[in-house]
Amino acid sequence: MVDNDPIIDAQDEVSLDQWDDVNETANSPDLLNLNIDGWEGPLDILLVLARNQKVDLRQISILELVKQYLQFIDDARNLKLELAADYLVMAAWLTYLKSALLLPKDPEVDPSPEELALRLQLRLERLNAMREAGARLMARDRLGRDLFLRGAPEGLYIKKRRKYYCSYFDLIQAYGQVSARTQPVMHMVKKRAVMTLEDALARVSQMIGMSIEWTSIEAFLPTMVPMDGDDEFHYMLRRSALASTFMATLELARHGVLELEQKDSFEPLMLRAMGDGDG
Amino acid sequence: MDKQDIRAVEATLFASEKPLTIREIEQYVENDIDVKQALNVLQEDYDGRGIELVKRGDQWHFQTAADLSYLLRKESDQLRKLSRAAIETLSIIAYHGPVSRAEIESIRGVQISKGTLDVLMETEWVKAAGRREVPGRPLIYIVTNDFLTHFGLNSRKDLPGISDLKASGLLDPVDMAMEELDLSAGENEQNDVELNEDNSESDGV
Amino acid sequence: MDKQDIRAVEATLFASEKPLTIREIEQYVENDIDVKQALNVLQEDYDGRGIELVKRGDQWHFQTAADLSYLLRKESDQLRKLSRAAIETLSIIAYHGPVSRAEIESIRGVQISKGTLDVLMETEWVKAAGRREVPGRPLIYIVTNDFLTHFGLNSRKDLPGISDLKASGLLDPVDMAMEELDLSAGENEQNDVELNEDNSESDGV
Repeated sequence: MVDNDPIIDAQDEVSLDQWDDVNETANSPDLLNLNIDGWEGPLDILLVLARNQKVDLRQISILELVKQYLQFIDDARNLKLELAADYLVMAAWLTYLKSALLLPKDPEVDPSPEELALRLQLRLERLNAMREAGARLMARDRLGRDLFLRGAPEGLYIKKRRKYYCSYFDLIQAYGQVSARTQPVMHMVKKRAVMTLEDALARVSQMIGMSIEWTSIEAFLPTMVPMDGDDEFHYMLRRSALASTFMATLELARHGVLELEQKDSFEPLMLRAMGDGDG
Repeated sequence: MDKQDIRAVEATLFASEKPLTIREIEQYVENDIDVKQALNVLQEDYDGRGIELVKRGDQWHFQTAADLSYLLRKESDQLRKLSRAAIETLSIIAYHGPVSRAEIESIRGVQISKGTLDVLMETEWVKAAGRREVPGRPLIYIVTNDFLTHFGLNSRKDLPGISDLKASGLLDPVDMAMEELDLSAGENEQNDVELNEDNSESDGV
Repeated sequence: MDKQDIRAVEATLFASEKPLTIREIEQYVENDIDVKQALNVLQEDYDGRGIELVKRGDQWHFQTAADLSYLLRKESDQLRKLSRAAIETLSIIAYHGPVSRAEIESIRGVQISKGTLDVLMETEWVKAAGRREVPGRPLIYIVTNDFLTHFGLNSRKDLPGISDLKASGLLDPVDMAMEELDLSAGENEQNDVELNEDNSESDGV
């Protein structure tokens, strides 16, 4: 089957007519010898080989097809044609498929070789369908070749006058933002939720006089009225109040105004006034 | 229907350098004209003349009658120059569209060079139509109204042989066909109907 | 006369890119056609339609009926919203004019593209008003009477002053202002009214 005739015109641009020539030539089994560049990949070759069988693609013999493809690859190698990797990958896969089809059936193998063969056949059918559709499409009466629009249309012309709109508010707002953007930047520190040590000292000093019994430090904290939807604020304020109040009680204890007691770690911190003692 | 209105639609389409949608025609004629009806009247008027009024997708235009092509046929380089890869890719986009590049490649069994899609986009027969919502979000392609106009198709439903291809499942992906083979053969018909419905949605291409 | 002959002449003339003489038409159609007679038949057929067949000198061509040519040239308005950059620039010219481009940029804190000023000139709300006698002699811009009319102002003094802007929250840092706009889209109108009322007290920045 070795034949040096360059049967396939390896042009990039193959017109439809040339293309049909290609297929017809290749359809003659004696002349299956190719300049590899003329082919659109292994599936393309397989399709031509399959069509060589001159039967409905649904009835092609996959084994025969595999045999022919491998023969084709061998020929190409003998001619020292450079084969792209995907041709060889296909050859390897088909070799595997062939042996799987020939060997006794192994029910463990999934997908089964029959399924693989069927898939290949379906792919060929699909490619073939599109190839034929392309040919039919190109053969239609086409505008500019068979059918013509008016040769010298006067042309339609709409002059679009652009009108812009902008509302008064847009204008003023834009100026406001320009001004804001270019004004010296003013940093405003957000007011944090704190109770100062001074406030705590004043509060505890005032309240301690009334409680002679041990009282939990909690009782000295200001009553928190939860702010609407601002749990974060509330939580921060409470923490700050607790810290400041604790500091204040330590300070007052140092001055002998009150005494502190805690039964154990994490037990409530209790405080009470120191008798009359002023120190 | 008022003769003057029909004349207005006729003149507008006749003067236009390109096919027009009804909406575009409306921009030129008086507001209250029923353009659709005028087009139907015109289509009948021109039936059998040397010029015919045709609808391609949602666009209308006058063109020379198909049977006179033997007098006027003109081969232009631009039309001759499509490569085989481009023709196949175009068919796949037309028949399977919207399709991603990977889907085209899986049907052709070969990678498509960047140039192939570019050439098709340049003819304005093919355009990108968004992305497929799958991993990688690939671009998907469809044929345009220009495609329909050039090949004389009213819609994709008129693509040669498309109903046969659909009926035989050849427009389904291989995986889907395999699944179907597993299912009972009786369901094929139902499937077919669904596919036809799909098509009606894609008419506006 | 054979209908097919008439159709051939019709299609040939339609597809031709230029008017044709009878002799030229004869080259396209079958030899034995009486082109002259076909043209006469066609001229009658098209009489009163939106398309007419006319003879100029010894050349024939189809053209849109003369009384409908007004349809082919239309004017229409296209409404567009001014871009953010254009609105800002406009406001700066309104408040600070006459200003040069460099001055506008220094107030905006952002460069302006040439297109922005062009668009504003196109609106006819802004015009060049001579040159500033400084090195480079830059053009200076002011707002026009059209601007005042469009925005319902008697004079530039009617524009709200900085303090008014502050009072209405329009001087807040940008992001806060945006937030407020989002929160109280419904209040915009009210805001607008307030600004208008403020006008009387404005200090004409």
